[in-house]
Amino acid sequence: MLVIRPLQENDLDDLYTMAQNAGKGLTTLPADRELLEKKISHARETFNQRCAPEAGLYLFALEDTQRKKAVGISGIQARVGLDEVFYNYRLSVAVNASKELGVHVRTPTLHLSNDMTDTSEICSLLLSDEYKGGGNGLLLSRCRFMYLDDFHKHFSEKVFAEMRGVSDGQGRSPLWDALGAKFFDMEFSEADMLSGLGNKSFIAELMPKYPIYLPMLPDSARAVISRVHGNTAPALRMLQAEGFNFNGLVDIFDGGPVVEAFVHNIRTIRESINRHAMVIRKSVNLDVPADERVMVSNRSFRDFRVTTLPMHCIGPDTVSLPPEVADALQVESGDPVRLAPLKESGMLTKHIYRSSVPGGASKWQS
Amino acid sequence: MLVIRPLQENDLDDLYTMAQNAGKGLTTLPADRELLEKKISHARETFNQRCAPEAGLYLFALEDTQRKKAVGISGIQARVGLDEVFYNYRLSVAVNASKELGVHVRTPTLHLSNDMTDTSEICSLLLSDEYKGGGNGLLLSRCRFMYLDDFHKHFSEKVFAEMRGVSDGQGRSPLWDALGAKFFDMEFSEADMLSGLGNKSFIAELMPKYPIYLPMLPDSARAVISRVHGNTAPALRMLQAEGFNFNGLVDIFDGGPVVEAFVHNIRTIRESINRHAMVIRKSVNLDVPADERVMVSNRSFRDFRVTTLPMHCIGPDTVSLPPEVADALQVESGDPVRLAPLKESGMLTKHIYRSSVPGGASKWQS
Amino acid sequence: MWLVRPAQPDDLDQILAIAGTQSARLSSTLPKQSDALAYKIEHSLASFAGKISTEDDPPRFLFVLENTGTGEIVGTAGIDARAGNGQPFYNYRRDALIHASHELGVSRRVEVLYPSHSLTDNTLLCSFSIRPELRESDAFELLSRARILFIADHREWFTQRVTVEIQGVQLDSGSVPFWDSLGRHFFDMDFETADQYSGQLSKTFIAELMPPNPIYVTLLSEAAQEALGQPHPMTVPNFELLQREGFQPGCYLDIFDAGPVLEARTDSLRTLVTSHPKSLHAANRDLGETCLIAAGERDQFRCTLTPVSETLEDTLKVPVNTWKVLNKTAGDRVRIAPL
Amino acid sequence: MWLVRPAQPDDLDQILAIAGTQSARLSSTLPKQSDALAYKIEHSLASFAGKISTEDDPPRFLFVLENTGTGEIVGTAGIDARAGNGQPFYNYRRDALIHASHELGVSRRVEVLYPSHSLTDNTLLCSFSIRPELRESDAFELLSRARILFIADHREWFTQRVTVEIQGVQLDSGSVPFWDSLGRHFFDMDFETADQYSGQLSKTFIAELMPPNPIYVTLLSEAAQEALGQPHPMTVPNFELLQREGFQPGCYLDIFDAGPVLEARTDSLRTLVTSHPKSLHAANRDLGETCLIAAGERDQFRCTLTPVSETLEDTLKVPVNTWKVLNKTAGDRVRIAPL
Repeated sequence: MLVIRPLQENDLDDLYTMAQNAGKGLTTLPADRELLEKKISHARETFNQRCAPEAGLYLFALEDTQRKKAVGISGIQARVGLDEVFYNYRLSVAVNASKELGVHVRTPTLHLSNDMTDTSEICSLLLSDEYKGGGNGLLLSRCRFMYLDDFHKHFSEKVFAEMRGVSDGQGRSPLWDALGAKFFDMEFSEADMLSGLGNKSFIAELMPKYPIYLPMLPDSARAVISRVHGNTAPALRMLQAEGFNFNGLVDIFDGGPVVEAFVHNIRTIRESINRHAMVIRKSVNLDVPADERVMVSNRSFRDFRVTTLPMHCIGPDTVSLPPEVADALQVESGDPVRLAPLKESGMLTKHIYRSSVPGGASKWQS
Repeated sequence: MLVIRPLQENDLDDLYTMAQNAGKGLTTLPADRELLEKKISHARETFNQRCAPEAGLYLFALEDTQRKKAVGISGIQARVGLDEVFYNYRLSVAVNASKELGVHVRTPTLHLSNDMTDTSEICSLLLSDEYKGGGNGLLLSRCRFMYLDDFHKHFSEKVFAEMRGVSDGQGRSPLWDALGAKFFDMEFSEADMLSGLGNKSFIAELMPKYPIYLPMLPDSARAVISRVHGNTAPALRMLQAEGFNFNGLVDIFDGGPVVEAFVHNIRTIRESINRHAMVIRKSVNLDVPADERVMVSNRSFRDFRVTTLPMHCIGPDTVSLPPEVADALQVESGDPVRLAPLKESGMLTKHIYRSSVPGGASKWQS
Repeated sequence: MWLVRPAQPDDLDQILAIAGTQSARLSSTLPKQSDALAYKIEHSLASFAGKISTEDDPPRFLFVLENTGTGEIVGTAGIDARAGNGQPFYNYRRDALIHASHELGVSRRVEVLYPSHSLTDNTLLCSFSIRPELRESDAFELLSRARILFIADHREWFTQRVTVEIQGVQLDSGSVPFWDSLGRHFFDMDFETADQYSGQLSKTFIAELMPPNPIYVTLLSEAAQEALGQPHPMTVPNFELLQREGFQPGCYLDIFDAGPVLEARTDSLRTLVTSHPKSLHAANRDLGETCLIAAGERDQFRCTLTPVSETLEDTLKVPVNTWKVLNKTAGDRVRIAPL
Repeated sequence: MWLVRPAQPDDLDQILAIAGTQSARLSSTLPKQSDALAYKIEHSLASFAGKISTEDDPPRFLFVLENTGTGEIVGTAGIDARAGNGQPFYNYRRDALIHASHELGVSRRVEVLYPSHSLTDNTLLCSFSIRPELRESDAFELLSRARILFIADHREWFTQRVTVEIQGVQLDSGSVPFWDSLGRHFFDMDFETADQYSGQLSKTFIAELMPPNPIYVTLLSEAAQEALGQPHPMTVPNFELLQREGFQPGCYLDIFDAGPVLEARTDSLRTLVTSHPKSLHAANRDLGETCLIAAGERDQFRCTLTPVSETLEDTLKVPVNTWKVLNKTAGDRVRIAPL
């Protein structure tokens, strides 16, 4: 069975292997053992509420319970830009017009921005290749939304994700080559790595501070601004389906877009429902297609667990859990659980008779 | 009866009187006969589709049909910033931090922005004092959302409104005194007037172009940035209830906020339903409280008409219209009409058995 | 003989003919339209007559170079008493920021062009044009330097510093690398059109269209970067003449073509420093060192080249022919400067 | 006698005592911490010895003023061969834009402070401090000008232009109007703290905390606007001395207190121009005009005041007592400059 749970100290080896296989481009999880160890320890402090809420780093592992192995990771950073400065470019338009001469020119312009400061970020998504498909990526990503809503006091009203920008097979970024490289005396991968290691004063020191007028950049660079890397396109579509929108900010290095949503507007949250667990004896075939399954979470802050379950297990007030699922979630009969669709379509609808999620579906009924 | 209809040439006198009584602060409708005449003529061209869609100016009158008098006006500008440059300040945050010294400072900063360029604006709301209350203001404002959605191809996906900022009884704006006045050699009212008359090159010439760091402005000025004038607070609440949010932009002169919404997310639109008109003989008491009435529109582009009707007139597939309402709307039995709540609460819900509005309520059912 | 004198209404057609044969860059101060030029001549005459205040619409002087033998006009030169003529005078100021990271051991000089109005209200030499065949002649030098002699005799009309813009790089194809890399994106017109508009009095269109933020040089095209501060090859004789006069290129560039903007302290200009007032006397012979000689106040100003046979403490002996050209007679005050 | 010589490790405690009694502004180049000062002296000695390259960590020289009678140190003065010491040297450049509307007939001069690194790598005079009671004395002048004589004799170590920062306005209460109106908002610390940090070698914190955009002067407090380019009253003697030396205030201001930054061409400095190398000879009497006299290369440099009884083409007669202070003997080369 595949279960989401908080990342633990003994996941280090698995995490390091995943980071190594992921290659470049994942700045929040570089393949650096020491750094990963720090991140795990930071996440442990967070789940145990031993660090300030705004400093929280929530990292979840996807565990294959048969193999007792972490095969995926995803995270939420409670607030960005509090320790380090968080930079983006804002893609803005400058209009210059002369009525007298009948000239009207719009110039897309990049302004250095720290506007995401103090906002919660969903980050660090990584899934082992052998586990890709079958809805595992959706589970890894969407489980976070249930957590965000259940513990919304720990997070901002709005949440965002930075999407990886365009680069080629060799990791060359057209925007970096046209812009960053002219100011930073290094390769894209090196800048990306430095930034991922949390060393950002070099950005304050070397970054151009005045706005960049896009017509002065080559077509190849302009073309990639606010566009995502081919590998990231499915992730973007998933977030768009959740109600995330491009907010006008892009990555300062590769031009990848930032997408954001109000937590209460995220579809997983709007379409989720609460039930009480009812542990049953009868065995259930868990191995059904992703679009017939729902996510089920134990709503625990310290030991958040999520797995999937066939939709037909949902009853009017309860959800039937076979013992192994109840075990994996660490719940007993009568405990509250939260359910949300795993795949796009609103197939959960027909199973719902009553919704008790605050800010959930009922608000939209008409 | 009070009916919304397109503004006409013979409304000039009524409009001029309203503009005169409105006093300062309504930059889009100054009490200038010639200018108002131009606006009416522009609106006539728009409704008759004799001007380019992006140049459209849709002005609606609220007519008291007994007195044959225009007693209110509201408008939609199809696209701003195409003829003149459209300026705002973007309220952004600049973070400066030194890890070494343990310093972390957030500096709210105003950046000159033209980011609303090419977006539809709802504007020019004006209602005679004697007609205030009883839902007339709501009708005048909300009728526009039905128009925006029915003819969405003529408008942008997003729509915004500029809210009047804080000024005192003498029309003095704290932000203007602290910022504008230092660069423009004139009074707030004069700058506001010049800008309203459509003369904006003086802004390009005199406006400070570099960002303004807010800590350098006095408290009185900082305090009003993104805040609305007391008189405008109800209008802001109404728009917020519709789903409009502050988008980070403020007026360059008085600091009033810009609020925006995706058209498909506006509550009036989400909660509106379509019916077929059924003209009835039986007389209906139209004079019921605002929260028992709904708006009903004839869905006509050229001769858009909206009035209100008691909710109980709504049937499963049709809506019953007494003859005088059918007359006012210029519809006959069988014609399609659109209904939407006049007041906040979702009281329309219970009258709905089937929704046929594209992008409307059904999408959200669960 | 060659004579430099204030432009007159009758010169209009001949000046237009010169403006038509000149390169584009000239147009920014010498209009190619008859109406505009007629107004410029009229305003110049009022300026020479001392009827123009410096405040709202400051004096602008237009001189012509005349072949007194034929009456033909073969060149023009101008002075704007206050650059910008009451409005901003736009330049880019070329400067650099140091982007350095102590920790990474990186230090980089980042060149930036800042929009600047700092030269506004300096006295400006402008509208210089001459028939191509005269470009290497003494007449060329006479036309350019006569203005300095005029300044010397009307010093109170002019400011402490004098500025002159030199045409920048333009390829044979007519394209201007700096414009193509920068201005074109914002003004949405070709270089000639922009240049033409900038010769008009209202600079509103520049305030409206010019990007207000500093420009990073490294983001310009290579050709544009190479053109920064470079004079057009055609202007080299003029550039050199002005440098001999004491003008130095500083950190300012033209906003359209990035040509160099030269500056000098008015009171240090070589022609001004080396010139002397003398009283006019007759020479017997047409021989001697060729000098610049100027005479006449305000609209009576004349300047020509003359052989000087003898120059004493306060007197100067030159051929009577020179007297005639200058409209002067024995004992009159003149100003002389070595060529 | 008063002697200016390179600071030595043994001078540490006495220099700290002086630094402690001085006003805050000094700290930016003269550290108040023992460790930092010890390093500065060590680096200075290596610089005097010619062991420091100009590239990564350029030479910085620290001189002291000693009362040779008592061995007491009563003042310090420094030269940084390259302002910024390999990192950006921060200033504000004060400039103006013209905001004008042709149509409205409005024209307004808008003053702007631009962050600037233009003075980076200029030679910088710094670390000047002296006991208050000596502020009007010849010793004061000796201490300041000895540096110019050092530059004259080691010209190749220094650049074409020399810069010196003058302390800006600080009220008796200790508050600095310019800092309170601008820097405080961004650095989130008091003036003394910022000033202290800026004396440290890494300027990373300035890159991190200083607002990168230009500042509109009209938005500063009135007190801050009045303080722009104004020297602190206490620095007036020094300011005047430097102006006599040929330093001029330009458009640059200190980023913390808006004090004026003075600039001069190195080769035009009065002490450098009016000084002459001579060979040393004995005078019989202790009489004559008092002059500055310097001798000794690199770490052997010494400078004092001496009466000069006679000065011929290449020889100079001064009392033997002066020889001793300079560590020189008959026939040795010295450099002399009038007081």
